[in-house]
Amino acid sequence: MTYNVPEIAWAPLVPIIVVLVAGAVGVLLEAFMRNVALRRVVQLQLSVATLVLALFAIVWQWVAIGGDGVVVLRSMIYLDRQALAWQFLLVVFAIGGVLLFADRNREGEDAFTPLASVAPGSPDETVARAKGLAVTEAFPLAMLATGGMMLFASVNDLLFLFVALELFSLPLYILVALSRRRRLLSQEASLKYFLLGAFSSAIFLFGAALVYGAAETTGMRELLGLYVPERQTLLLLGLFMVVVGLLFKIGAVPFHFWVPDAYQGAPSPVTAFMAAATKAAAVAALARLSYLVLFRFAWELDWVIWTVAIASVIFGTVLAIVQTDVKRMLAYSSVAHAGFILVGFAGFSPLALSALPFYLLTYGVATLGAFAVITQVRELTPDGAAGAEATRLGQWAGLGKRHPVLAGLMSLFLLSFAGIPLTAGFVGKFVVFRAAVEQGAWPLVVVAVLASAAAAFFYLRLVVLMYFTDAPDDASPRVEVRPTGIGRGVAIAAGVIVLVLGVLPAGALNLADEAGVLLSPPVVTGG
Amino acid sequence: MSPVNFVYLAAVLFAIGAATVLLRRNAIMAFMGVELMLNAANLTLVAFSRMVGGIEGQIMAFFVMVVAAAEVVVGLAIIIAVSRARQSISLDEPSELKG
Amino acid sequence: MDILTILIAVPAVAGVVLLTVRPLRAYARQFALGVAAIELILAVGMLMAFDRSAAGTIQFSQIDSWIPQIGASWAVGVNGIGLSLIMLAVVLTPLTMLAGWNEDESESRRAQYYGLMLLTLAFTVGIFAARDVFLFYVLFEAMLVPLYFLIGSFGGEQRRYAAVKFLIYALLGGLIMLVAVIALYFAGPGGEQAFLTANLTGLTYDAPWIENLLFLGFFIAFAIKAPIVPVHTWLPSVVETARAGTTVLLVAVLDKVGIFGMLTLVVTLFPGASTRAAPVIIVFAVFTAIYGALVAIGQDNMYRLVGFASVSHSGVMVLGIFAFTRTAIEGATFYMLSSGLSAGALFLLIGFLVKRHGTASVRVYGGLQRVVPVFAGTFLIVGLTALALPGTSPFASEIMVLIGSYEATRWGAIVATLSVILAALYVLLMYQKVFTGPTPQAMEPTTELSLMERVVIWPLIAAMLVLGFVPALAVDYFKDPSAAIVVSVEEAGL
Amino acid sequence: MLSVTWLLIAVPLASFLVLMLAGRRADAWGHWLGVAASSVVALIGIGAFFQMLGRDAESRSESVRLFTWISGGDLQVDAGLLVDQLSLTFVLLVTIVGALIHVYSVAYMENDPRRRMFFAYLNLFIAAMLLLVLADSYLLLFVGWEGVGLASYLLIGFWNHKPENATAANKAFVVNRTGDFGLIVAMAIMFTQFGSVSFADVLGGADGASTAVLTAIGLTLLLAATGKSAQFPLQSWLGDAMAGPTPVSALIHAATMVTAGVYLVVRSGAIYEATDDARLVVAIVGAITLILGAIIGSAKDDIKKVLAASTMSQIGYMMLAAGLGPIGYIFAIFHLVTNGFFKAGMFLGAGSVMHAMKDQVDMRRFGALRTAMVTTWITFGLGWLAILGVPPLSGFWSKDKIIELAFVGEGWQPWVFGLTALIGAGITAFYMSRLFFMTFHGKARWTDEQHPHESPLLMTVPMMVLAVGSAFLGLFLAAGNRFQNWLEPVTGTSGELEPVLAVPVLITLTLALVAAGVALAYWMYWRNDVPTEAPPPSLAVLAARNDMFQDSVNRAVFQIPGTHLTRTLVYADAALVDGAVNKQATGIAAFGEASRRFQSGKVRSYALLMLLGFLVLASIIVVGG
Repeated sequence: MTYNVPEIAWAPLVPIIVVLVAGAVGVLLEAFMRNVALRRVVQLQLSVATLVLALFAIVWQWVAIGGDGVVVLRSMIYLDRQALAWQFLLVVFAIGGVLLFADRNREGEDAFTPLASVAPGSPDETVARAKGLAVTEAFPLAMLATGGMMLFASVNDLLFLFVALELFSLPLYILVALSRRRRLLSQEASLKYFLLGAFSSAIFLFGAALVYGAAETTGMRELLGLYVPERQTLLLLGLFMVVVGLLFKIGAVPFHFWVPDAYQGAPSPVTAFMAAATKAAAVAALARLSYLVLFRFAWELDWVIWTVAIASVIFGTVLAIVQTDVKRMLAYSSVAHAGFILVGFAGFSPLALSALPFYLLTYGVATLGAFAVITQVRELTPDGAAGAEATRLGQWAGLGKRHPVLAGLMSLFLLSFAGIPLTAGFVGKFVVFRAAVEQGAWPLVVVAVLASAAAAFFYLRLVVLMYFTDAPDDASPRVEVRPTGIGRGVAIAAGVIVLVLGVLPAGALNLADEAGVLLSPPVVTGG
Repeated sequence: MSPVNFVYLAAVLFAIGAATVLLRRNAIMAFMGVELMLNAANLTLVAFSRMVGGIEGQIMAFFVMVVAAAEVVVGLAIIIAVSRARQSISLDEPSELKG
Repeated sequence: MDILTILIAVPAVAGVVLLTVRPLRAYARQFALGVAAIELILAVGMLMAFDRSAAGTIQFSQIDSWIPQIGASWAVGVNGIGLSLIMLAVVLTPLTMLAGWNEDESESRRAQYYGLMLLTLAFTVGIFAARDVFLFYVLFEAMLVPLYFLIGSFGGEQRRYAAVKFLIYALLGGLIMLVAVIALYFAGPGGEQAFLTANLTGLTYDAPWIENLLFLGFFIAFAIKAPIVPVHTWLPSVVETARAGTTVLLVAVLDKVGIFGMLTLVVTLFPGASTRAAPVIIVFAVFTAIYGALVAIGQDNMYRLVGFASVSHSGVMVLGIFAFTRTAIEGATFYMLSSGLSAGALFLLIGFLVKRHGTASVRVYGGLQRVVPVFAGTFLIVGLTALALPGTSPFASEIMVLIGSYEATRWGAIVATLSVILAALYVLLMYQKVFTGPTPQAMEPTTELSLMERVVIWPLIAAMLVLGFVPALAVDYFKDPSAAIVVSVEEAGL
Repeated sequence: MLSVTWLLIAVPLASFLVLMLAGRRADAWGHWLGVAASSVVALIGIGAFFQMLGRDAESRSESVRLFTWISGGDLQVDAGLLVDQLSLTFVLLVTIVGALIHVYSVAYMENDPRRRMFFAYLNLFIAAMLLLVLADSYLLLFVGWEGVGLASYLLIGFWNHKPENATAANKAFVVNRTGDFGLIVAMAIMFTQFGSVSFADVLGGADGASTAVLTAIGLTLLLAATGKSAQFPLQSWLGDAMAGPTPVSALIHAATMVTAGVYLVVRSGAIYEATDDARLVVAIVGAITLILGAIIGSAKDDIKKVLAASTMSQIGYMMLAAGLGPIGYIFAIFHLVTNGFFKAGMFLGAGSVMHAMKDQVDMRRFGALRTAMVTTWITFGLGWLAILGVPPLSGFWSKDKIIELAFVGEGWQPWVFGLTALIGAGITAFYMSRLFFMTFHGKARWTDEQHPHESPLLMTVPMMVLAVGSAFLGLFLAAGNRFQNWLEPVTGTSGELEPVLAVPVLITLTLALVAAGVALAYWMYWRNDVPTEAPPPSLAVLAARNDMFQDSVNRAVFQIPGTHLTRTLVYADAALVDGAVNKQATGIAAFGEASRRFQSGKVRSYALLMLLGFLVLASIIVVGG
């Protein structure tokens, strides 16, 4: 056997490499920098600088590779504008997320536990807190996760996809466990997320293995050319299991069970990052898989997509309606959004390739903004310091009167989630639904819009609470908005983006259209 | 012995792994079930690789092993953190997040 | 910038400014009224410049690219119908602002109220001017937001319930319409101006059922807005609890968006399906006319009563549209204006009463005519316009609908005419209970209509009388557009 | 004068507006402005009349187009006036009687603080009534038609601080609206059939239309007429309308407005000409009402309600006549004019009595007023004799002619209609004599603190003028067939008609019945003492006293079911229509709560459910694929 050392076109990989290297450097920093305060600053600056650099690199590559895309690593990685668009989104979300990670309140506390290894409520924890320790690992973890997601959105090989999947999942499992307050919940969320995540990625992997058996390759571009028709059932089963793994990450019913628990338990900045980025990465991979492979099996898989989409919008909506916790409500809303996203896949319209990045952009920005707001609404401790986040719905009563800007932003994000025109969410829904209708999937769209009318109810419930309800005078603990510079900045930036994308989306849609192409699969025949 | 039998074996292992996750209350045991599923996949890869005659499958198996190892690290870390906090590694006990 | 864009931009920008700029709050009323006055002047200017001899063609047209990727344009322009409804909106808005002038509330809330009013006005003008289906849809739905806040923030006990109900209803219709809007894109020519109304008119469809479904998608949204039975129940809930000013805008102007939509979108875009559906819709319309009137008779709350009355009127308008005769369509269009003025004035008057005694329940009132004769007289006159007394513009419009639709639907017209009798009942019973009979002790200190209130109401009465005696002042603007609609329907029927 | 006919409407309307807008400032002179306005229109009317007399019979009809009113689609309606013999007859009646009643009211309403408003409403009525009769299209007529309804509503409810008055006003308006429904439908049919609603187009085109259409128009117009003219089955409001001030009853609910229905039928003669069925129904309605009104009149103790019932009954005669064709039209109008005079006179007389008796209306509390109020007694007496049809007073020339005409025809009709009219005349004699005797003769049944006195001149002079009219107008108009010749160009002519019984026989029969009625009344109410409390009634009397249970019937057939219907709908709207929506909301919430159970918090069950989902989806692939 001879091995050809694969030729690698490094340039298109620069954005991913930069991010992953920064992650590695960050880990080293953790090991060697002892001064916590300094370490935190350095980690933050490193992360943000790297991400911004990656952003530029992506733009540079966008221009450089042109409309067709380039082969980077044999069948493993091809890079096209579709991939770059997703990478761009992911980096944007990462910037938002990392900024929120760094956000600290007036008492200098961020969202993370000072020391993850000590038991909640133990004397050790008090000591750690007193010493001013901080889990600055969050930054390199976030960088690694981002890098993994960027890879996930770009690779063309199912097994490589698995590696990327684990690369971004493992840091997230840890991040979820790091909450400063309500640590038991945080750990519980992490455990559940981890176990179910591992479970689903095992299914994913097994599916990939079956595909390998059926087609003798795991490269998406080669699959259709190489598979042996007699083994179609095997291939279909394998692909289905792969899709299930992706649906898990997207958070679609019935693979959504981790979503509410993880969203609620995780520190809000992590939830924000996770909600925006994971979904985008998973949708990117599903889109790639769909338009390279699955479209051939549209007849069989449409049923699955329809079922899952309908189940997601319905269950996501009705469950969100009965929630009493803001974060949990948004979690179920994200399940419903998973359904809306899947509507775009119905019939595999080519329009979806440009619609999906746009949709995820609108969804992700609004999500980041919403969680940025959530981090600022706090219960007050008896001595007046900011305590845990006030996530019970009732605690938001009357917020609109006391903090019109914040409440206004939150309303804007909620309206965007609900898909009200002149917000980004509407344009996103429009283009996704358009893709589905183009393929004649209008009944699915009708179900989706009916559900989103019902969904408006729970988004509005929060608006009603904020604006139309007076805060109870004797609320205990008292709830107050403790605006933080970064948190407010992120929320405002997100608000501006939501409005701009809602009112004047032409530019962004143009880019999305340009991103709506996949490097066409080379026809590979024979064994 | 035909390599296809290994595929069947892998399928059985995968099912056993899945059943372990579903049935065992002990977090470590459930976690082991996941590992078993991963390894079943690995076995499948290798078996198919053998059937096909390529080596990609075998190479990928190594990747999977590495990933699985990383997963063990993260998983055990989380389980240990939970057990420290709760003095228990039952999967059913931490169920405050629900509904 | 073209005049219509300015007309939309002025209140929109002013509204946002008022909502965000703190120092302006102290002068919220004056600022808002000033903006509304400027808007009125601009609109009157537009009215002057409008070429009445070509009322059927779109004037002041402006088409700019907006979101070319999805075929949406910033396309505005008005024919006679759109122009008239814009006039209705810009006339009523300053009057409602005046009506709420002395509302006792904090500066910030006041700024919020007037800011939202201005935003609503901007959206309203935009809707009546939109010549692009996508733009229309966007404004149609986005308008819900300021309205939602207007209803939910200002008003009575049940306002939250009412606001949510309003929004869910409207969204439900709107979202179904969204599906139809998208599907319409694929039925049309596509391209960067795919959604221009002009490009979507006169399409041929592969199969009738496609047109039927598209028609249904649009129609349901407008039926909810109009509203017609059985999708009307948001209206009484809202009018019962919302502030009078909000109610006036909502019922007098915004509900007309539903009828306007049926007339200028539904029937124009889908003449074939409209013809096919007309028999069913007429049944609904007539039922609405009677049902609304009957339920109005049984109401204790005056706001609800007038709300149901306007439901009944909507039924008559829909009947007029789907009768597809020129007389009936012109009548229905005219009725939009007339009933807007009439219901608006009535709501304002009830608002004045409520401001004096804190309730809209007729049971509390009585014998006011002796105490406040001018108020009583004004109320009676406005009430008589609501029951379409000859000589007032509601009469001229209603009679055009009833007489004009007989040809198309004999029994529909006859049954709808019964609502004329019922209208007398609900209006006069309300008047009787509130203003006649012995005066209860609590009613003795009622104050007479103030100068401000007269300034608000009497112009509306004058307008209704003038239009009642010389309907041509308004109807001339509808002639050509209505004729065009009838022609398009007839062609589709062939 | 004909060219300024529009002033007939404009002057009282302007006066109305001035009185309304001037407010309290006008309290001092407002009533005189009202009188002036009505007098001016009376003068204009008389002037126009003489101008018209100066022309040939053929060129007397003139149209005046004022401006384009409604131009919607194919519907073109001009505001235009049609001045011809028929409309001018009404103009004269309305303006002259109206002016007299205005004068009367100055004194009658002297102590009312809202006298100015009263005159404003009266002027509004005059304007609307003149518009009604002068309009040249059904639609414009409808404006006046509703306008008089409005004025009537305002005036019936003039003292609406009394709840029953307000209710009476509402009742009048709503019942009238029921009739208006007919008029609107009629116009809809006309528009569909003729493309126009002007008299010229509709009546001119009537020949070409099918009988079915014309019958439909005729019947719907009749519905409108029954509402306005208080004919069966829409008669119930008129009795209650007596709640208004007495001059109003005289002007609106006796002399002018209630006759608008007859005007409508006569004006639409061309349509009824062409449809025997509709005409027959008109006659039947008239016959029923004339008997019904007469019976009710015999049992009432309220002086105004007797007069109201009598009005109903007399209009029944007119309707009956109108149902008999062109010659009937003429005598319908003839009777309408004479009735306008004597009925208005009697109402004013009744007002004078009430004025004297401190607003007492119960005739059982009157008696022997002859001496206290001589002028009233004489003027009232002339009216009484006139309505009885005693020759040579007015009623004889108009009513007896109608009885005669009712006997014309073939088959069962002349016998039924004729005998009805004949019997009606007898009952009329009875109840009018009963009224007259109970009020002015017999024993005084009033208490001492009431000091009956004659009314002031401002009131008695109009009564005298009307009494003169009651006495001699009929003779004047009948002489040389003056009235017939005057109206024939409008109504058309029918050939010589021969009643089934000889005319002298009929006259004798009529007079005999009248004499019998008077005698009976004399026996019961003059010779014998009248109890001040009504005796326990027999069933028949009870029925008559209760307006033949018309209100009970209305209540049972419309009001109670209507109330139940609206209540049910209000309930259903809240509980069912709205409830369904709210139910849906609760249903969704319940579904959400149920779904929550799957999210048990136990990670193993999550895994299980995921796996189950996996299997379900896999089977979907197998089945669907």
